[in-house]
Amino acid sequence: MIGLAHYLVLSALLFAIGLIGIMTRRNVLMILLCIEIMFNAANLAFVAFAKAWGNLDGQVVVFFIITVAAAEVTVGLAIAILLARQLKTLNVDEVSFLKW
Amino acid sequence: MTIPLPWLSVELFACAWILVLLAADLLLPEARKASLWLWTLAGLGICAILLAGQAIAGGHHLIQQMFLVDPFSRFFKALFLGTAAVVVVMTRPFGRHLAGRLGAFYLLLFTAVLGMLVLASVHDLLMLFLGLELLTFSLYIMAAYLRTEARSIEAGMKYLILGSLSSGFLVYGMALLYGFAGSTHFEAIRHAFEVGPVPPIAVAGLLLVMAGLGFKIAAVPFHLWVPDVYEGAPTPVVALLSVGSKTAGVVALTRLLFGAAPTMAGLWTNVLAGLSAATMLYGNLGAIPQTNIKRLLGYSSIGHAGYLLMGLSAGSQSGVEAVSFYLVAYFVSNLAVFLAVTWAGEQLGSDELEQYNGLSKRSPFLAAALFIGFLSLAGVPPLAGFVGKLFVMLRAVESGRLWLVAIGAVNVAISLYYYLMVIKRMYLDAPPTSTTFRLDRLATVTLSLLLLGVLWLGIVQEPLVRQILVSVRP
Amino acid sequence: MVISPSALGWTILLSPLAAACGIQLFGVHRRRLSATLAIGALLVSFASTLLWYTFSSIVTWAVPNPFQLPFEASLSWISLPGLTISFGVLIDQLSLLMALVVTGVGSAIFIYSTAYMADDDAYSRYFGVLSLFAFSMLTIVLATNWIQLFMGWELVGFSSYLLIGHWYAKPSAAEAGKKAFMVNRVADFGFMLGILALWAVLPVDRTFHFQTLEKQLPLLIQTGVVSVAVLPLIGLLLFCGPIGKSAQFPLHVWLPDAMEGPTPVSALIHAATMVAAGVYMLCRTFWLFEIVPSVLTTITWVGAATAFLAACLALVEFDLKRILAYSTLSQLGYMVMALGLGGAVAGMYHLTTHAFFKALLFLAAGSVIHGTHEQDIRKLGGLWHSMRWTSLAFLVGGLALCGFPGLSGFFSKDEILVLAYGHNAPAFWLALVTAGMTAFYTARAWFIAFTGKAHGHGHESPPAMLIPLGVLAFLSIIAGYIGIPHFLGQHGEHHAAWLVPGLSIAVVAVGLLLAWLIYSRGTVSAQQLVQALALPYSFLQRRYYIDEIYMWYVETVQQRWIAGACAWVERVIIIGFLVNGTARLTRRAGHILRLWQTGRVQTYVLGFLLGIVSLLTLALRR
Amino acid sequence: MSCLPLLILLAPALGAIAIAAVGSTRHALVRRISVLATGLSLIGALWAVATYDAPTGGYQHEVLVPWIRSLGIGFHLGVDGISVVLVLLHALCAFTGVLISYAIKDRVKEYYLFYLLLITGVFGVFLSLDLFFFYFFYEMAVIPMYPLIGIWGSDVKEHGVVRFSKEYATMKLTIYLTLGAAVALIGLLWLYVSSGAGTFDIPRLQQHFVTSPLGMPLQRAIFPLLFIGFGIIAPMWPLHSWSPIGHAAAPSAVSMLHAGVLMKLGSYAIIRIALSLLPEGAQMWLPWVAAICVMNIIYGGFVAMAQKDLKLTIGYSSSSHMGYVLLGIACLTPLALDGAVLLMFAHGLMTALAFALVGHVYDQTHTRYLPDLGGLAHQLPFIATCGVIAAMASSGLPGFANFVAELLVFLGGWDRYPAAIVCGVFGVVITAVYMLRLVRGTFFGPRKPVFTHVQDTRTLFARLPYVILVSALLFVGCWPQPLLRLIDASSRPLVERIRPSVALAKPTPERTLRRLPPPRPHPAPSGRQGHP
Amino acid sequence: MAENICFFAFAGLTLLAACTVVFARQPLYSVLSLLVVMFSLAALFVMLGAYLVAALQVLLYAGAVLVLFLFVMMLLNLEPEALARMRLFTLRGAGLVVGLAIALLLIAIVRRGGLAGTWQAAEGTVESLGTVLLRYYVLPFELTSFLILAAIIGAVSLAKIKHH
Repeated sequence: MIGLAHYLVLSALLFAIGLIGIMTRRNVLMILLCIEIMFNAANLAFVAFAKAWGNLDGQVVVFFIITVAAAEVTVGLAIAILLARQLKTLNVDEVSFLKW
Repeated sequence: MTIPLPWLSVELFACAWILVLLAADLLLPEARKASLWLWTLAGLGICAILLAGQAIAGGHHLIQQMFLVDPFSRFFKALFLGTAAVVVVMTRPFGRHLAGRLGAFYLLLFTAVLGMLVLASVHDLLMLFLGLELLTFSLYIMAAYLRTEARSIEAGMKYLILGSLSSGFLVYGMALLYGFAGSTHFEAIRHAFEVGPVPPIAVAGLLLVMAGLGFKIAAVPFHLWVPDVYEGAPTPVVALLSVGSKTAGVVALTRLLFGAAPTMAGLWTNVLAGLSAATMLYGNLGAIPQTNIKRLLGYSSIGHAGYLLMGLSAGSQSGVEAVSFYLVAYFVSNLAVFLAVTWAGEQLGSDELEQYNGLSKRSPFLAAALFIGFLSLAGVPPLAGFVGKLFVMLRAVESGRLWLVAIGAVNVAISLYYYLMVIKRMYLDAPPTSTTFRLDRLATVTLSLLLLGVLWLGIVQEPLVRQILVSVRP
Repeated sequence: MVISPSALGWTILLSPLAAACGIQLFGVHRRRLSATLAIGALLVSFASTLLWYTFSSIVTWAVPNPFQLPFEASLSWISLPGLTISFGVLIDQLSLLMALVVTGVGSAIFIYSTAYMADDDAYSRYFGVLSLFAFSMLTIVLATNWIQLFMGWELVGFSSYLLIGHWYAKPSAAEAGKKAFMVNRVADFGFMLGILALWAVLPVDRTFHFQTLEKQLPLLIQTGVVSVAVLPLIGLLLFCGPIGKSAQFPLHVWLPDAMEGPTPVSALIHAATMVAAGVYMLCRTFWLFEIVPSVLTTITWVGAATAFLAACLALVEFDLKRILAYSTLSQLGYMVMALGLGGAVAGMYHLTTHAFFKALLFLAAGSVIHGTHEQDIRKLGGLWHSMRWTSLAFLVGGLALCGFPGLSGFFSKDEILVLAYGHNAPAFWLALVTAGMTAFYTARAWFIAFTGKAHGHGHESPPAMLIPLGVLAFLSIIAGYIGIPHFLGQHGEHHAAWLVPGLSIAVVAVGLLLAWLIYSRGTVSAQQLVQALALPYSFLQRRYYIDEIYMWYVETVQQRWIAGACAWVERVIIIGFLVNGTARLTRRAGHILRLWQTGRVQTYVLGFLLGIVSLLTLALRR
Repeated sequence: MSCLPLLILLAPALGAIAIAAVGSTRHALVRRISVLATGLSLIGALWAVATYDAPTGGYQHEVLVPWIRSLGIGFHLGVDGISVVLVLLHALCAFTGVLISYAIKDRVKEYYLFYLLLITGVFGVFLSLDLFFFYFFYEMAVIPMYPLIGIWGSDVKEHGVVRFSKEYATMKLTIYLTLGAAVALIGLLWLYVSSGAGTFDIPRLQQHFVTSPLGMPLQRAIFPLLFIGFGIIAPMWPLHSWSPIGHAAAPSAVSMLHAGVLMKLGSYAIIRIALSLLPEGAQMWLPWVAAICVMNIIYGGFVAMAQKDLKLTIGYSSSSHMGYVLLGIACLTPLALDGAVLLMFAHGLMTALAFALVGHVYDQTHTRYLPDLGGLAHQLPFIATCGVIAAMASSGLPGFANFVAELLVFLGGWDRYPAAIVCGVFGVVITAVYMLRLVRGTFFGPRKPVFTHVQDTRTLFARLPYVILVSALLFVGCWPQPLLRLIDASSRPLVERIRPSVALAKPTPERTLRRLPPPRPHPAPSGRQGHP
Repeated sequence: MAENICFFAFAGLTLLAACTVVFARQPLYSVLSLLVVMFSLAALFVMLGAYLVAALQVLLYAGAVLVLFLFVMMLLNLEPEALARMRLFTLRGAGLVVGLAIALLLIAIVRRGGLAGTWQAAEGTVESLGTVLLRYYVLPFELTSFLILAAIIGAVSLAKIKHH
């Protein structure tokens, strides 16, 4: 029987994969994609918990999270465009003027 | 289900005014847009009036289980409005960099204010998330707002990536807490914690949410964005980040911890104490070798986050009072410093500390303002920062964490060291050129008021303390 | 007008102080005023002392004489529960005699100074300090308690410092003043400890007061309240004071150097009065030393050694003033020895006569220096012809010093020799030899400087200098006949033994004869004698190397090694390592911590994640 | 309620505000305001000394305004016999310091602003009877030192090579003192919290501790925090190294206040807070303190001996002499404590005098390096006279207040720590060594041609500060009783509370052997017949 | 049983696709893999009774967000090599380790369980969800609009090209 734990483990794995992506990718766009994975992992947990509790609050929250994530992507892409335009790169390693 | 709109009047007006600003930005001819700062100020003013009205009416009002209008929130809302007003004043000299995009800037400033206003009243995880995101989005954009400057873009990028990461953890933590309590309302979560048992999942959820807020507050190790973003972002934005956003983070954290997990105090006070120690040490030690004033202020703001956490780690009502005082003191002192730095940056053409050499001869008022502001930040009487630090440490002693107080005390000396290094440049070193400059009248008045506040709070604390007592009392 | 005893007593003490203040306030640029104030005040003081003496000797029948000895008047200086220190005048035979010497000889020397210092730029300062000295000395003399005595003690040291260094432009003078002060300070270290320890031996009702202590101490010792065991230590510590002030061996080194000061100063301070303060102090507190025989023995031997060793030094000295200085040392040694032998009266007696003739000698020497601007006896000669009066005065003084029969020195020295003969035979023989040497070196100075061929042409000094010489010469002659021991309370018991005076006269005669043979007749060549005794001669010339040893201690051991080591510790360990090291460590920590801030966003993410890992671990472990 | 402390405290504060409002080129006005402000304080201080009622004792001239009620913080000013003497000391040093500062020509307005702030802070410490304000003013007094030394100070040079730059000196001083203050703050807060009295008010805390004393472990733990924290400014070996260098780099008027008064804040704080609030803790730790004091005295003396910079020498001598003060405190007998407080007063005046005249020498010759100096008594007779006086006062010559004070410390401490007292007496010898060397090297010796341009203080006005300081030293030295009465009125109850056994040592009046006349206002020649 | 199969199938697909997102060298592949993730997650949502959420997932994420991504990627026109080169140097290695650690920790925490619950889904239909949303979550709902407004205005003001 598939239970809450299954979904949560899946969510945790997904979340971790997102994290690993953030750590290992150098392209800003890829990092943004990985962040989306993380949000999705959280969404999955929310929905699973919603089922566990038998209420809709979790699903409502997911609705908001999706919206916020979309907005986040918008902003992220805008900044990525600026990077590409001004610095001619999307590689985060190359964007490290500010340090120490 | 009716919503008592009068208790939302401030936020509603802010929403309305955002639209007004949007319309104004779209409709006003380019030449007239310079006056948008006045519109913004006016909006903030009206918000303040509405807030005052609420304050006169008084009382606690929990709206839809997620939005708590109480004296505590009003107190900080006032602080946020004040912060935003000063930031508006700061954007005056800075505005010429933003030709054509000033309207959007003020609009974003207002959305950030809206986010902070919401954060002051949060009583629900979702609300917390949204308020935080609203604030943070505005700041992402504003940080990158100088779109021709690589530093600004880099700051925006780093802030965005790390901010999103922290949002991810926040959301995940929220999910875990929701899973634990079955609801995102603080009341429900508190109830669940009270009833127990408390599984690791709940603890993890709480800690992850704290981490998400720790990012806003700039607590070690979630602080790493701070120096870079402070250095790269436009100075007024940095001021907003350092005062507004940090305060909002602290307020939200207080709301969360005291509203949703008071029974878990044994856990989170220890976590906060540990974070506090690390944060103080990192911020103040890291500030020592800095050569850029904004970066230095970034590190210093990390240090201050440590003191704020120290106050919260007392886990008591009185600790929150101390933190509230500290925040007000930090508000006046840090904004005074940032206002001065904005002006100095405009006039000196750089934020490098070298440029500050001999500033006291080039602009005595500015130097004096920085002098007073820095000393207040360092915690020297008779200035506001001193009283804040004293209160915070007192509460930490009360909670029995002498080691933490000891670290805090050592950090007072360390922070004084790097502040004095800047003061040394301004007062002891020879200026590169002898040209002098002045502030415009608005900035002078604002700065003077802030400095007066710094002094006033340093000497006459009773009115504010009373106000805080009234506000914090549950 | 009714003269109250206390008012008169206070006048003795305070009038020089008033003069000193007056000179400092008003007389800095007024030479005549300064001199007048100083001399006037001291004369007032002298007159008051004389009056006191006179009144105290009047016998009245009807009412008790208010001028009854001993008399004490005091003011409370510090009065706290458990501590009372007063400041006052204690007038008894001892202090009256000493005050008479100080003010009397002092007045003569003050008057002498008006002429001697006539050309000096710092005339006012000179008289100001001189008045301060008179006040300080009288403070010692009239002290009612240890603390007052100590205050005077230090103040005379200070005035001596100023007066030795009067010509501060001369490095040697400046150094000499410093040296005098320092040596005395070292001695006073012990002295102060002695005072403290003495104060503390009393279990309750502690006091510094002489008369109280004198009464109480024997009682307390009898009852066993005060342990006898500690008293020798206290006595020795207290004796440190006289060792310094009265320039006893081995702290005598400052006195010869002190001759850098103006000659009247040498006469007053470094011959007649201040250096005698140590002896005076021993007399004043003799009730204490009486109790501890072991200390008395020490005192005897210190005195005898000083007398002998200083006399040896005088044999080879060529500086006229230094010869006198060594002779002063030697005579002080006699006095101290007398005290050690239990003869307080003899000591005081010799002190008094010595004050007269030694002041006379110094003033005569001063007159020579004033007339010839030379003080090396080898460059002098035949002064008898050019400075007849001065020479006469020197002759009288010299003979008194030698102990020539009939002159004052003879009587007082004889008392001491008799005492030694009776109590301590080795000390007696040492003292006797010293007496012979005294005669020898005095005669040596006389023959070389005053007789023979004239080197330059001196001129006789003005009357202002000669009159004091005359007065002092007169006193040196008659002081043996005016019954000083009697006044001090020694009655009858004249020694039947003619042996001691006889021996003494013989020894003096031998000394004089030898000097005449060597330096006047030239029968024995001084040169040959020196060559024959080359080793001891050079040893004496280098003053037993004591100065060198002290110099080595001060310059090398203290300054270079100890102070240097402390400074090194301060500079390298405390400042360099501990303080700056901590600062460096802090800065280094800052540099290391900010290495996290690589600028690469993923490092920041990593930091964030590490934080999360620790938080989650915490959650899991709960 | 008395307005006297307010006058003393607010005169310099208002002066500072007035100066801030004055145009930066109006030097004469700025100076006049400063003289007026410190002069008012001086009058107030004198008045306070004159009107303090010693037989009554306790805190007098109190001002109490509740400040932060919820924490039990009150703006509580007042003086007792100890602090009133120190207020007078500070008033004297401040007033003379302002006069000495006439030599400052650069950035006059800022200088006096900071200077008056410093003065205000120190007055505040001496007048505060509330822990919060005590600490408040304490910290406030430290900070103005930074610009004062940094801007108007001078480097410490040796053979013309900078050994300590003024930036280093001032930073070290500020950081050191702040660190010390922070350590003390922990102690204070801990004390406040663990007292349970909910008040920062010192008298109330004292009363509270009478009825419910603090537990021994707490006292034992808190005392070192307070002692080290405040001891740093005292300055206590081995945490003293900020002080000589700070002295040396500071402009002379600042050195005057710094060495004269600021260092006394530490020992005062130890008396006022550590001793009076933590009696048992004090009892336990003070033997160790005595040992440290010996290090202060002897080590400081020897280091001073090795210095060649005039100000460094005096600086180290100060740290050596403060050892006597701490020793007097450590002995914990009424006499020794009286001596310690009087020594604070005496040393303050003496060292202010010394720094003032070294400042003059430096202004004129532009060097403080001993081998470069010499023979200045020819050009500077007045200064040289003061120099000799200062040296003698420092080495404890009778007639100066220092002698009385040291004597009292020795007398009071002899029964407690005889070994330490022996070292203390030896320290006096060491002092004489370097002080005489200093005087000899600076003022005596042949006239040097390089110093022909050197000028003495000419006008009476320029000499006024020296005259005031010397007269005060002499006055107290010759007639210490009035001040001692005040000090004793407060120190004796303090000691008796800490060590009740001492009270037994008080002699009964019947058994005193000689009856003494009551203290008289003037040492007029009068007395009483002794035993016939 | 079918539920089990479905779950494991979609879960596996999700993880696989997610890994592809992370490790794919071509950005395009990453985006497309993410699309797969979204779709399989939507399927899981459906399994959990969250129908509306599943729909939004497809519409919003797949339909809007990812298209936006693709669009920007095309717009910026960057060469694939420069886009993604995965190299396992220290930082990345550390990231991998820490990521795995977090995964393990989360799993461990989750498996401790201790959660109450019925495991009885409340059907997340448009109607039910809409009711809840507009009745109880109207404040966040309104707030979200301003969030989007801020994002849009911000994105525009950042990315728009200057006229002059």
